[in-house]
Amino acid sequence: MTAPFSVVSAKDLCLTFQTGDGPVHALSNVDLEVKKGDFVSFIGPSGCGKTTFLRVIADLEKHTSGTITVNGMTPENARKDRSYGYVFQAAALYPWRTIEKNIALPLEIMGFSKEEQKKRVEQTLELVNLTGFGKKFPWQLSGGMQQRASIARALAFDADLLLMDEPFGALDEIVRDHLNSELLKLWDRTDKTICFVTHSIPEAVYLSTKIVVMSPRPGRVTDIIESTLPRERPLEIRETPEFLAIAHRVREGLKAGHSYEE
Amino acid sequence: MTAPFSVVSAKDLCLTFQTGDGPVHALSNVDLEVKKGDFVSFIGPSGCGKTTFLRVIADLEKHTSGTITVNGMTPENARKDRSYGYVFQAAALYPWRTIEKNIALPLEIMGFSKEEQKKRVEQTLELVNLTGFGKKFPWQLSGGMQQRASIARALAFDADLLLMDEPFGALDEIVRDHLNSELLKLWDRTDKTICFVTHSIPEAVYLSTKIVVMSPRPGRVTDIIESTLPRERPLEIRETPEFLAIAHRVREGLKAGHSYEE
Amino acid sequence: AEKVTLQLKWVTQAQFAGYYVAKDKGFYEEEGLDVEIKPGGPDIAPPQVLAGGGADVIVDWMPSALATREKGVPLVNIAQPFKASGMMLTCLKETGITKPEDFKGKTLGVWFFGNEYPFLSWMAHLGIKTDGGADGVTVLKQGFNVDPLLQKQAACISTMTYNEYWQVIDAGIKAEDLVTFKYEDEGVATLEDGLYVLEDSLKDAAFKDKMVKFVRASMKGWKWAEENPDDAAEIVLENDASGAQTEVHQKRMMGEVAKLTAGSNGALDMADYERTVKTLLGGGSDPVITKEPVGAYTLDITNEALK
Amino acid sequence: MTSPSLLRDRILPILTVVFAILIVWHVFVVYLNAPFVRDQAARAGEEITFSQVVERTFAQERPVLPAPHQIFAELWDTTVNKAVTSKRSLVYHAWITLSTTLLGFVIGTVLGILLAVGIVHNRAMDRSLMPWVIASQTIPILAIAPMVIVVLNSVGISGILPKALISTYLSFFPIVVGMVKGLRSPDTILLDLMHTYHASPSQTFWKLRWPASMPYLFTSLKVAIAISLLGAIVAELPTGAVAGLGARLLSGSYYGQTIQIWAALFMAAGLAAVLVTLVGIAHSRVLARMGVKP
Amino acid sequence: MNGYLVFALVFWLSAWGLNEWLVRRTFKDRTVRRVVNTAVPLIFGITLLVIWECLVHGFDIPSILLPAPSMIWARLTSSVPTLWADFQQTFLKSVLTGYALGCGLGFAVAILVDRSPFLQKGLLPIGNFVSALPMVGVAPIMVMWFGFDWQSKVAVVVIMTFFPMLVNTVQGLSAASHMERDLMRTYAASWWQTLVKLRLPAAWPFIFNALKINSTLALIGAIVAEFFGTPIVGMGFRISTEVGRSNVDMVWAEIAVAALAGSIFYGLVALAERWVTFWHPSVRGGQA
Ligand SMILES: Nc1ncnc2c1ncn2[C@@H]1O[C@H](COP(=O)(O)OP(=O)(O)OP(=O)(O)O)[C@@H](O)[C@H]1O
Ligand SMILES: Nc1ncnc2c1ncn2[C@@H]1O[C@H](COP(=O)(O)OP(=O)(O)OP(=O)(O)O)[C@@H](O)[C@H]1O
Ligand SMILES: Cc1ncc(C[n+]2csc(CCO)c2C)c(N)n1
Ligand SMILES: [Mg+2]
Ligand SMILES: [Mg+2]
Repeated sequence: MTAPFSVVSAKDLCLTFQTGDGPVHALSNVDLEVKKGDFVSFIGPSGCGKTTFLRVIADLEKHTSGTITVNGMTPENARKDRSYGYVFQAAALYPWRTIEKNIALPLEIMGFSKEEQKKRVEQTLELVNLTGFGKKFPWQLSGGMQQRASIARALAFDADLLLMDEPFGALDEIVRDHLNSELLKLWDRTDKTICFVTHSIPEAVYLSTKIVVMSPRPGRVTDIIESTLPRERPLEIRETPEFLAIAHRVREGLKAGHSYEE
Repeated sequence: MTAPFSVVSAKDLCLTFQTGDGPVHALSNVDLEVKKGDFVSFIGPSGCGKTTFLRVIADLEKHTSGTITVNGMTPENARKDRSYGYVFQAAALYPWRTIEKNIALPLEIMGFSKEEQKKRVEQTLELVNLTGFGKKFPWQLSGGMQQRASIARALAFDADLLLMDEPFGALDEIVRDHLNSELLKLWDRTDKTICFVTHSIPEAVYLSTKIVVMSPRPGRVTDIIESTLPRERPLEIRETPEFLAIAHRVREGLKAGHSYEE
Repeated sequence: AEKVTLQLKWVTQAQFAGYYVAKDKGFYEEEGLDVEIKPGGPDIAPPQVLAGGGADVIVDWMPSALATREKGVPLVNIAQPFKASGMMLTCLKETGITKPEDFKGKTLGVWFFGNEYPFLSWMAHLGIKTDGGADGVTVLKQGFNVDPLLQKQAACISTMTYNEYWQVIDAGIKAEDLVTFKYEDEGVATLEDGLYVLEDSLKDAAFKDKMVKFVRASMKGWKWAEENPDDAAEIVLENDASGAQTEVHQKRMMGEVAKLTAGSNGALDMADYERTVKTLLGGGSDPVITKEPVGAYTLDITNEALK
Repeated sequence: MTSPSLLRDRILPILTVVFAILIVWHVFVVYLNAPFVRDQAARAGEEITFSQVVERTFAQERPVLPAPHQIFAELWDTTVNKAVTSKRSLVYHAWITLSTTLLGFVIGTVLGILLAVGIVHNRAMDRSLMPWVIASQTIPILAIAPMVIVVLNSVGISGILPKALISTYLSFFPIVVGMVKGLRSPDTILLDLMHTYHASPSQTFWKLRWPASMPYLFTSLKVAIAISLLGAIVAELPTGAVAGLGARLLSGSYYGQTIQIWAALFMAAGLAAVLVTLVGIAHSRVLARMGVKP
Repeated sequence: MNGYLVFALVFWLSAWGLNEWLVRRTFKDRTVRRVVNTAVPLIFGITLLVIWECLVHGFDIPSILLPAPSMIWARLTSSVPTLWADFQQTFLKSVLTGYALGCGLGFAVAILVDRSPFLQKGLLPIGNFVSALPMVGVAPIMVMWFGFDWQSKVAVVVIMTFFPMLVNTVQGLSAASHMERDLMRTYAASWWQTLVKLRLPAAWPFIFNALKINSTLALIGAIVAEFFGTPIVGMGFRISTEVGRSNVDMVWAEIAVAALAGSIFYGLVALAERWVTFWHPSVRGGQA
């Protein structure tokens, strides 16, 4: 592969929601460049527009002005190309399907063979540590288990771009660490591009090659931090001064953007 | 007030779900004593039965064996007494009500006067930093904002016992810190009893007088840690060796309970 | 004024002109009666209305009245304004039917709802089965109109001389393209529109008196209608709330109905009664009535009324 | 995105569909009416060409299927050319049917909702009533309607009410079925929330079950109002078919006036379309007030 | 005569009490629970019949108006062949065929309308137009077009069942939540895939409502259609004929058959509903 090619490229992106009591400026003048193989974390206060931005990339929301390309195309074409896998902030599992069947859903739609489906479902169930729960229905699972099922569903079809909206929010530290390193391994192995929303500063720093700090209303990008950490990241890296320096910068960025002072 | 009186007292509590493919043992032989004024955190891997335990306290689930009393009564009578406020893991806002109206819902039901409702709605909106969003409908809010609205709803009617299931899961660190200290202040001021599910070890240690560590399938209590931290807790307490020691013990407890080794 | 409720057998049309005339011309009022005329319809069974107390007196055909009487609702004929039967089978000539024997193997349209008795009796007399076999006839429950004949879904259909027959003609089929079999001509005529009340109510002298007045005024209406058919038809039209009746049709109907009422002064003709009963009893394996009816008529009312 | 336009978004599609229907209709006019035309010609011993056949099929007095223009001429004649108070005016008859329909619909809706509420809240009612509500619907109403009318008459109820009650009898059922489902549709977690407040059944009903059932209610209302109209028309038969669209249909049918039948049918259909549309508008109003995401 | 009425009252009150007691108790044993669950409506029904019987005798209601259940039962058992023939004609031929076609058509049009916004704007108003084509007017026309036999009844049933299905399917197809749809969008799922895998499953609760409503509507339609022309067999034919003949017991025997058949039909639909929409809160909550 030659010079890393731009997967997401937003310029001057704005999005305003028209609501009953006036417009809400969810994104304003967002400029961002995500290169192939990047692991980009989005961090910012609640309601600052992280989800909205991911939804614009995914062609689930139309921007009001500015330009954005995904894989060099319009978001719509990228979507039609099945360029990405999306993990929603809420699990969004279909209640009439078992967990297994929920994970198989994208595979069915994209026309994978029956055996392939079975294989991948098993693999991803294993990956998110839900083996044995495949035959259960969503309402029979705990919140965290549902979230893991929805991660499995997005991973199953192996898209090159992953859009993950707080995928590990409802998980305990141990599972979270485990999934973090699994995700890193996956990313490293397959050269995926990942856009990752999180509220955990350590998580963002640990995972990312680039951290986007956003501030709220109107959602702006206040800082973009290129990580200087190596690609290979053992868990212990979290104690290094380099790591802590980046974390500090992120925290400062976050605080600056916050509307109320402590 | 005399000797702290027992708010939640579970003895040998078991709960088994009957599902299509066999029984799921969600809780087994849980013994726990929560005293008036306690701040109890529940921590444990995803799917270990934390939500289930809270639901049993709240009389939303019937235990299969063992005994449990809430405020000295059966959970049912305690519920009928409106003894607790419950924050669900998912926001569970009513989609046809504005945020304001959602927060006013318990107040309407409990027969608060119109002015009192208005006052409390405003107060709690302010508390969770959602002032100005009262007139919006839930789908017009971000995930974290919805979660805060649901916290506001549970706080609005000022119950003596709060059952909170990962209330701050979808919030960024800054907001989380803010709400943590607000919650502590509230707890300190009003002598409430709080049962709090969280995945964050620092949060658990920072907030609690007692930390319950659970292990999964069947959900058991593996460790109960009485906090030695003072009641007055500035944010800086999180750097003290005492704090770190407790956190370490929690982490060890968690790891022990975990099914897979890293 | 004394109230009387009359339940008709069918919708408002010249078939019931006498009653409308009597009401319109004030003949009932003269007798001190306040008469309410209730139109019937496709699923109104006048005996049921009578039994339910919805009417004091009803218009019904004798076969149905006698059959109902056997079922335990004691209907009594108190007057018989219609002397002759207007029912017939109308066939398309092109079917090749020229005599009743030709019916075999054909499809015939018949009215049910208690109106099938004359037909069934006739077929029994002819020895023709009605169960659809090759040597019998296939019977259709005919709807309200003459479409089955026009659409050639049936070889013959039931018609009344005063109504459906003319609809066939109006539809553009010429009389010479049709063959008709009048029940009257076939010797199986049964009595049609008569006035019936419940036996029990006749025990009450006041009621009897009321009926005397009612029959007297009604017959006056009928005679007026016979003499002034066009005016009578106009009166019927005025009373038709559906606004669907046409003047041409009602005037023609009145003309034909007048022919059927002409021979009657209201009193039941015993010969006609005997013939009707005989026809109905002779219904082969499944006769309409199984035994000679007793007390199914009274002449008291008409005797009194026509004094 | 282009701005919405009444012509393009509303009128044009309807016109297209209507146009397509008209074409098919005309074809069928010829197809269905031709046999009779041919027979007539044969009876008259006349040779006729196809174009003559076509011409005559469009001008038959008693067509199997009237041509649209015949129906519209009749409609025009009986609506515009007659005073609305005249019994020859279709507007007059439509009004009679409409008033029955609306009364029956209102009673049916109230009854249906009450039954659904009972069934959802009371286990005994759920277990024992529902099967009999269902059985009641399998009784062919036209068969017992005359008895009902007689009985009601004998207890002094007459006029519009008996007819409306028959209409009610048919229309309450879709409401019951829809509302039982609708009132039970709220998610477990939303019910749990009410449970934690120890809300009374009536609070749970008004604050949760009722709003949650709105999509079901309005769908049922659409079906129910259509069935109310059907019931009102059917109910006109056992009440003597004196007036109303049912009476028009019946007498049209009895006197073989196919065109009159079709005119009345069109009137009934038009009425139904208007009523259903009105319910639809009410639905979207309510949805908007409930802040549903567009 | 008042003995009857007193008995009716006493019977009613005690049966009611019994039922309340039965539904309030929870039975551990599964079979006992099942027995109780069927006993409750049965007791209710028997109560109705007993009250009916007593009222008829108590008030001396003429049988031509309302026959007593015992009389209907006698007629029912003595006319099995006729009833069976009528049942075949009306239920097995007209109702089932018409139901399948009508529901199928309503469903198909709803799908079509959903597929094309143009058709949605054009066809839906027309769909409203045919929502209440009165059987009184339609039945004679159908007899004219499709003949006297069951085919014309099928046509009437199709017309009656079409609209409830159309409305419910259209509404049901919009029942899937926004997020569920967004998920399908992210897969760039085709319209068909979205339909089959998301929108239909989400629509089933509504579709089943239509199927339930139609199960009884079809029966009414077929029976009433037979009032307007039919060969001399069929439940509607029998009912209209026997009313005219004052054989009201036979009328009620047919009605009883209709009620039984209709209830079983409905019951089967409801059973299928539980099976298909097991995930819906209304079913998961334990009762459908
Ligand atoms: N459909 C909508 N209509 C109107 N306003 C909306 C809509 N969706 C989001 N918003 C508003 O846009 C802003 C950004 O929302 P978004 O969901 O992107 O936040 P977020 O960064 O994901 O927050 P969180 O961390 O809480 O999930 C919020 O203020 C929210 O109220
Ligand atoms: N309704 C149910 N039916 C069957 N099994 C259930 C049901 N609810 C929960 N469970 C099972 O019970 C176990 C405990 O679930 P619970 O929701 O209490 O977990 P949790 O500790 O809250 O997890 P999380 O942190 O992921 O929310 C899980 O294994 C889950 O699959
Ligand atoms: C369903 C049905 N069809 C026909 C008639 C017949 N009918 C009643 S009065 C009368 C005289 C003609 O106008 C006739 C033929 C009926 N009663 N019910
Ligand atoms: Mg978000
Ligand atoms: Mg949980």
